[in-house]
Amino acid sequence: QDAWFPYEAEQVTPPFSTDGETSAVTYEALESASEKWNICVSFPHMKDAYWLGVDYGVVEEAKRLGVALNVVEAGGYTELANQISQMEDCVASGADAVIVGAISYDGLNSVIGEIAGQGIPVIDVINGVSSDQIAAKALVSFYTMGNETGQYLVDKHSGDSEPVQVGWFPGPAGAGWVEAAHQGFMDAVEGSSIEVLEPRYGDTGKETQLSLVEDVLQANPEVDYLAGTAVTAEAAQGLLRSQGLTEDIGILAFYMTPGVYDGIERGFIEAAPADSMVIQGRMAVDQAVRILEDKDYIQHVGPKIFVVSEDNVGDVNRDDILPPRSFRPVFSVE
Amino acid sequence: MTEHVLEATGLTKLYPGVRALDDVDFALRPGEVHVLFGENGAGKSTLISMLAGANRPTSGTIRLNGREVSFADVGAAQEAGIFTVFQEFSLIPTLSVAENIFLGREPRRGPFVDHRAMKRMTREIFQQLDFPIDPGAMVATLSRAAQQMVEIAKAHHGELSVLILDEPTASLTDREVDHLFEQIAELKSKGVGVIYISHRIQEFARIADRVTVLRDGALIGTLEMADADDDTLVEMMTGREVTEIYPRIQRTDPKTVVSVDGLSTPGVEPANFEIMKGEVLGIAGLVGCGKSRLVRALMGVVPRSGGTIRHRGEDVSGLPVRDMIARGFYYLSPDRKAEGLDLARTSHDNLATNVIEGRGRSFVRWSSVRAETDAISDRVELDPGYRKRLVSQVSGGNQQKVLFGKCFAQPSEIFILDEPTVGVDVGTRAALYRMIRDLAENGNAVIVVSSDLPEVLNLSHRLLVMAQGRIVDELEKDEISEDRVLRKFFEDREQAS
Amino acid sequence: MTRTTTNQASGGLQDFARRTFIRLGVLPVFLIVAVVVFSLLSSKFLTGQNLINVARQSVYLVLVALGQMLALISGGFDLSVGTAIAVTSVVSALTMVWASGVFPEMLWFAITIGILAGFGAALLIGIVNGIGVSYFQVSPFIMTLGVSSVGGGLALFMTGGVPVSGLPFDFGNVFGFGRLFGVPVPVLVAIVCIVLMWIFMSRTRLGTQIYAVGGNIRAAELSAINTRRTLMIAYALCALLASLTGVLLTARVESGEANLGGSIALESIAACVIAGVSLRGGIGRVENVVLGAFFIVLVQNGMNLAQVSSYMQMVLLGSLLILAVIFDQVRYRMMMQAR
Amino acid sequence: MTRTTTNQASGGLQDFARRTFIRLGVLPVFLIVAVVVFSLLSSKFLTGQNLINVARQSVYLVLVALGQMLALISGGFDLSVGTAIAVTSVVSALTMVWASGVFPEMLWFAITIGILAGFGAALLIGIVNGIGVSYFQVSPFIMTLGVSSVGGGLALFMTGGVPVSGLPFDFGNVFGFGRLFGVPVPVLVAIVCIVLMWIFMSRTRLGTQIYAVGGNIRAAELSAINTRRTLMIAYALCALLASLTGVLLTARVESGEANLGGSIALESIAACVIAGVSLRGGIGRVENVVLGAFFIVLVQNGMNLAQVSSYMQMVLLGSLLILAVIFDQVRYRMMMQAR
Ligand SMILES: Nc1ncnc2c1ncn2[C@@H]1O[C@H](COP(=O)(O)OP(=O)(O)OP(=O)(O)O)[C@@H](O)[C@H]1O
Ligand SMILES: Nc1ncnc2c1ncn2[C@@H]1O[C@H](COP(=O)(O)OP(=O)(O)OP(=O)(O)O)[C@@H](O)[C@H]1O
Ligand SMILES: [Mg+2]
Ligand SMILES: [Mg+2]
Repeated sequence: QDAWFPYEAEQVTPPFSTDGETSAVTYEALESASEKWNICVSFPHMKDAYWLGVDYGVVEEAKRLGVALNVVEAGGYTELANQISQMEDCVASGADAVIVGAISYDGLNSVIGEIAGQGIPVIDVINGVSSDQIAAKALVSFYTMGNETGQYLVDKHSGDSEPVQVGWFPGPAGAGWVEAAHQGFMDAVEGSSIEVLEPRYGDTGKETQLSLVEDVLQANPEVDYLAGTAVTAEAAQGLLRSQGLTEDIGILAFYMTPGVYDGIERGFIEAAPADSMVIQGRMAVDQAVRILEDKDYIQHVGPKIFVVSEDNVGDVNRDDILPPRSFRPVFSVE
Repeated sequence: MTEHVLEATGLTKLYPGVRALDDVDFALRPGEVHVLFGENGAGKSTLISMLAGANRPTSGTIRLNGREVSFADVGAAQEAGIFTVFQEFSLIPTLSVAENIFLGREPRRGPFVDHRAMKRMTREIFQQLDFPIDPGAMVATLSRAAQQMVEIAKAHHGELSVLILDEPTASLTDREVDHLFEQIAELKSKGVGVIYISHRIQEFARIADRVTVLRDGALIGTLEMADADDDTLVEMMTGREVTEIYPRIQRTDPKTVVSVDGLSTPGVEPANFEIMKGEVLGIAGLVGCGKSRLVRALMGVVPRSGGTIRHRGEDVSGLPVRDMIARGFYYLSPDRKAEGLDLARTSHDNLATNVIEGRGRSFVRWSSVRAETDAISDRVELDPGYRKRLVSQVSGGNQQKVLFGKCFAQPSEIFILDEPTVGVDVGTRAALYRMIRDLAENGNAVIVVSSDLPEVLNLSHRLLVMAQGRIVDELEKDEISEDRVLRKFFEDREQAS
Repeated sequence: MTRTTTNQASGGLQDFARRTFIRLGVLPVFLIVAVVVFSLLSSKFLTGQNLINVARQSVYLVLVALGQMLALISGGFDLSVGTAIAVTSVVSALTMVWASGVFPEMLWFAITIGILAGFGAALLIGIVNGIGVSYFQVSPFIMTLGVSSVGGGLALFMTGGVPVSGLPFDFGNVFGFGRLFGVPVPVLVAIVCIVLMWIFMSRTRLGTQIYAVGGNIRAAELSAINTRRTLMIAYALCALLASLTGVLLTARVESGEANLGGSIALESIAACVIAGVSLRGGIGRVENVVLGAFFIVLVQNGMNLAQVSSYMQMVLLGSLLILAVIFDQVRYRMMMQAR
Repeated sequence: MTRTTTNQASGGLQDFARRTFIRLGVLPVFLIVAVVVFSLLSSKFLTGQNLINVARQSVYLVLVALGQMLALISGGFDLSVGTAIAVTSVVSALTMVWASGVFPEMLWFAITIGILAGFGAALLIGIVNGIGVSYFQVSPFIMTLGVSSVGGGLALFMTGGVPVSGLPFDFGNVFGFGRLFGVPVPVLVAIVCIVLMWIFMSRTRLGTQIYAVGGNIRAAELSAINTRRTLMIAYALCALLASLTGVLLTARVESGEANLGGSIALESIAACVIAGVSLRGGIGRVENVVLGAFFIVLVQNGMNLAQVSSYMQMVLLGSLLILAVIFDQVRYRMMMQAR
């Protein structure tokens, strides 16, 4: 089995700070665990390819290290109470460590505190939480993802005198990751020639995003870019193709899924930052085992973000950023 | 054997806790009108429900033209030529009259329903029945009597050999009854066997050939109508003698408590009358003459379009129902299903709601509420076995008793009873009339609104006659006679036409 | 009577408006108001292209609402329409991908059996609902909610949440984006369905029987109607209409998704209720339901075009739904008075 | 009669089980079966810690289901309970943060007015629902769905979608994870509410009025019941119970969240329906509703502990809901035969 590491990563110092320094590190994972730990992973949901990728990461890493893993999912971003219950259930069922992809930035702090208080380390993956009781973080912030996406546009059009119009579809209103990405995107384009239309919030169901895109195209036919969730990008590519607008309007996603990756390969989607959710998942499991075994670990780390576009899509190792096509969700590793 | 079109032997039906029908034999000859007679809850509806395919017997056999049959559902019975007018209407309230009448056998043109033909045929049926009705009207908007007529019209059907009518006239006046009887006579002449359930002896005496009497689910006997007089029938039915149905009611010191001045509402023209305590005021009229609407407007159940109502000198017009009730008015609705009872609860619970309201205390002491509902049930002669039963599972007449019992749950002095005895057997009716007597003699005002003419004629001290939405006559006790009242009904009809 | 007539004579224009309102109902009035308002707010609203847009977007809700109407009229609910859509999408996509792999030369054959497989899966859902409601007398709420949960789990199971991609291009090109005589194919499909449903509900025995069962199931039984069969048919047709929506949506998004149809169950019930369908059963008209669903989509489109913020859209849409029903009550009372 | 009795005498143990089933109903039986199964599947299930876990987790659904029961018994629905929770959370958190800024010395004062503000906001929701349903006769479905959309939009508006943090620690410490005599505070709160609700529904005039209104609203009117007031009270109490849940959840998550309570409306209706509450109104018992909600949470907990995959959980939970109602029908028939 090929090891995924060493991997180009970024460490944040001081750890857990929102505006800390990032520095490049090379991430090395353990060869194997010394004991068959029980690790419990809590996800917001497992209904799309993104979380499937994280699932792939944690599952593969657990298998590689030889630890037991159990995955629970709350069923959606409105199910905060359910996620809390599930984390409690994790502990009740004897987890040695808990990895959480949080539904809410602040709302899990108390459970995390409780769990950490029992000596069970909690690792924050993908979404981020504000708790200071967290043992480690393996993530890149969605703020950064949104920011990178905006930055891509700003860089591309730095010389333009004409304003560039962007339709912006951040995702379901009120979800933590959505608001973070929104903030990052807006911060990046501020003061540039990029003009962002009124943000169109909406569920990440494809039909919802599709009609949002249709309406924006209708209201602003002169729009230059459509940027938003991966679902938006996937939905928009077919629409633009059918209307023959592929050449005129660029599509950007602020995170990566298999569909977006294919779209970039086929030239329908222009670019998307890769946060390598598979690696984030792997890092979180590795961190958990290191903590349990009292080994050294990097407290706050994440894979290096890079923007995947038509130009570099050929050079990227797909398996690092996306699950293999044949992967089906796995909820427990014995 | 085949002299009978329909023959049932050893029919038994068990409901949880009740033997609704116990080893009953019954036979129907072609071309005869066979009346089923018995107290409320005797098992009449249960018996015909099995003949009609609506219910399956626990044991026993049914033969149609000598062949043993077992109907899976009403449709199967209809295919065999048995049609039934049920006591609990089989009408769909949200469909139109025409759609109801032709439900499941709509005339078609090609694959599609021919609505125009359906309406035309409906109109024809009602012309025969001499009952004006709009074929397109939604059934829910019709009065109970009109619904009854629609139900009867449903049985108008080409291929039938047995017609079953379960209390078809409970909400009707003589005029409609006459038309119905003409229809029955015609069917008879065609050899159709008719099973007819009714509590009105005088009425069915006119058409019946034989009578079968049931009591407590058991067969008491079958006799030729010619051999049966009222007293024998009632005695067979109740097991005791019922000497007088209508009690003598003393009129004690009548004093006006309510004066109604120019009260009107859509369907009722301005009406003036007085309500006095210590007497029974009757309101008579044909179906649809507006007698119900008049008292409903008085109670505030339907909006009033004009006029004033004074209660003990105070203007109470326009008050909502609950304020009227608080002032001592009580209204007994003619439609126990739609606005009288909560069918999904027990008789006790239904009465308890009113008892608790009547007491007005925030907390409920169930032991004493129970005691009171028991007392009320005793008063209306509701069998103890029925009291903890869901209202939907007691027979129609017993439901009416529960409804009547509600009168006594809240303190009142003006009792407006709209069709108080629909579907109640003779024995119980006598008891209810005695209660009306007691109410009046104890100084309360009682208004009896009824389509049952003998009832209002016999009970009233004063009688208002209504026709076409107007009060056309007001009679004192000694002036009241059937002739005069009927003349008033028809005088007005002629004027109108 | 005479008084009313004189009343009506006076008033002129106002009275005309009043009578139109009473005759046509609230929805046409609301629709007209909405069109006027949105045309003022956005110059793009009343363009031919946008109207086609709205027509196409409304197809999905209209179809599902028509199915939902059947369930509601029969006296029940169908909370599983969203799941029927998702299951159809996943099953038809998986079948299509598989079949186009096996018979790469016969793409239309693959597309056809894919669609049929989707219909079949949804039909199964409908039949299970129907059996539960009619034979086991399970409350339609729990029955369809339970089936929805089961079906959703299975759909996710089949795909693992990953969209099924690689559908034949023709499928999307025809059913998703195709046009016939300049009219989008989904719109044509919807029109055909509307007409068929209208005939079904108002011109066939079965339609009347569905009304009857919902109006009073006991009375329907006593009127010799096979109530079980009728309920089965209502739920099966409802699932099939949802399934058709699933096929059209799959073509539109060009992938099989277990996530389709998330909130459509409530939305379709809302469309029916503002169109005057009674939740107690027995009442409802095809043409109004179409208007109800269209109204909801039109308002959403208009608000998007007028750049109303997403939060505000929730507030406005909620208020409009309530208002529509309040006005309907007012109309009902006016109708009662006018008689 | 006699025949039935002899039938019952034979059978022994089987007959005993049968009679217990008939008397207690389905839910206790299902609960016992669930406990046995999960204990076998996971050794951790029957531990003190996990039972406290389940108790605490079920608090929220139990409270909301009690409120929902009121709406259902009164003959309606409340789809806005989730929004009431979200609005409570946001309003109470914002108020608390503001008040603890203004009066930094009086944290408990800040907490109190925060909670009161939350109650007030939810009460407003309840009253609006009540007014719509009783005075304007809007269908409860649309009324509460519309209010839910409006309230959800406003809650997002107030927070901009970002959780409100910085609540006083004591708030979370007491209402979120505090314990009294070893019992979590939320559990105590729930017990108090259950007892009060039981008294309310079975021992007060208002309780009987709610039953009467739901059973037959016109009959209730003719029994001098103020039906409008009764409906208002039902919806207001429902919103208040949801609001209390919102406060407890806010304390638990220590932040004001506009996203709380997403799917609780349907879940609470489901809890009521499997507990035998009729969607047509007039029927339902407090103790059964508590069991119903508890059952749903217990099964979820048990499946998590038994490491059932989450797709499978959807399938199982859906099937269980349906089964519970089917068994209830079976029981009803047995009851009919046995008497
Ligand atoms: N669905 C049912 N479940 C249980 N018991 C029932 C049911 N229907 C009727 N019964 C009982 O069966 C008995 C016979 O009722 P039935 O309706 O046949 O009386 P009936 O002779 O038609 O009386 P009425 O003159 O009042 O209509 C009654 O004791 C009644 O309570
Ligand atoms: N809103 C209305 N406007 C005008 N007429 C109405 C209205 N509602 C009902 N009516 C009519 O008023 C008439 C009186 O009905 P009502 O129920 O008072 O009759 P009734 O004399 O009690 O007869 P029944 O024996 O049917 O009870 C009916 O013909 C009915 O069609
Ligand atoms: Mg009867
Ligand atoms: Mg009347």
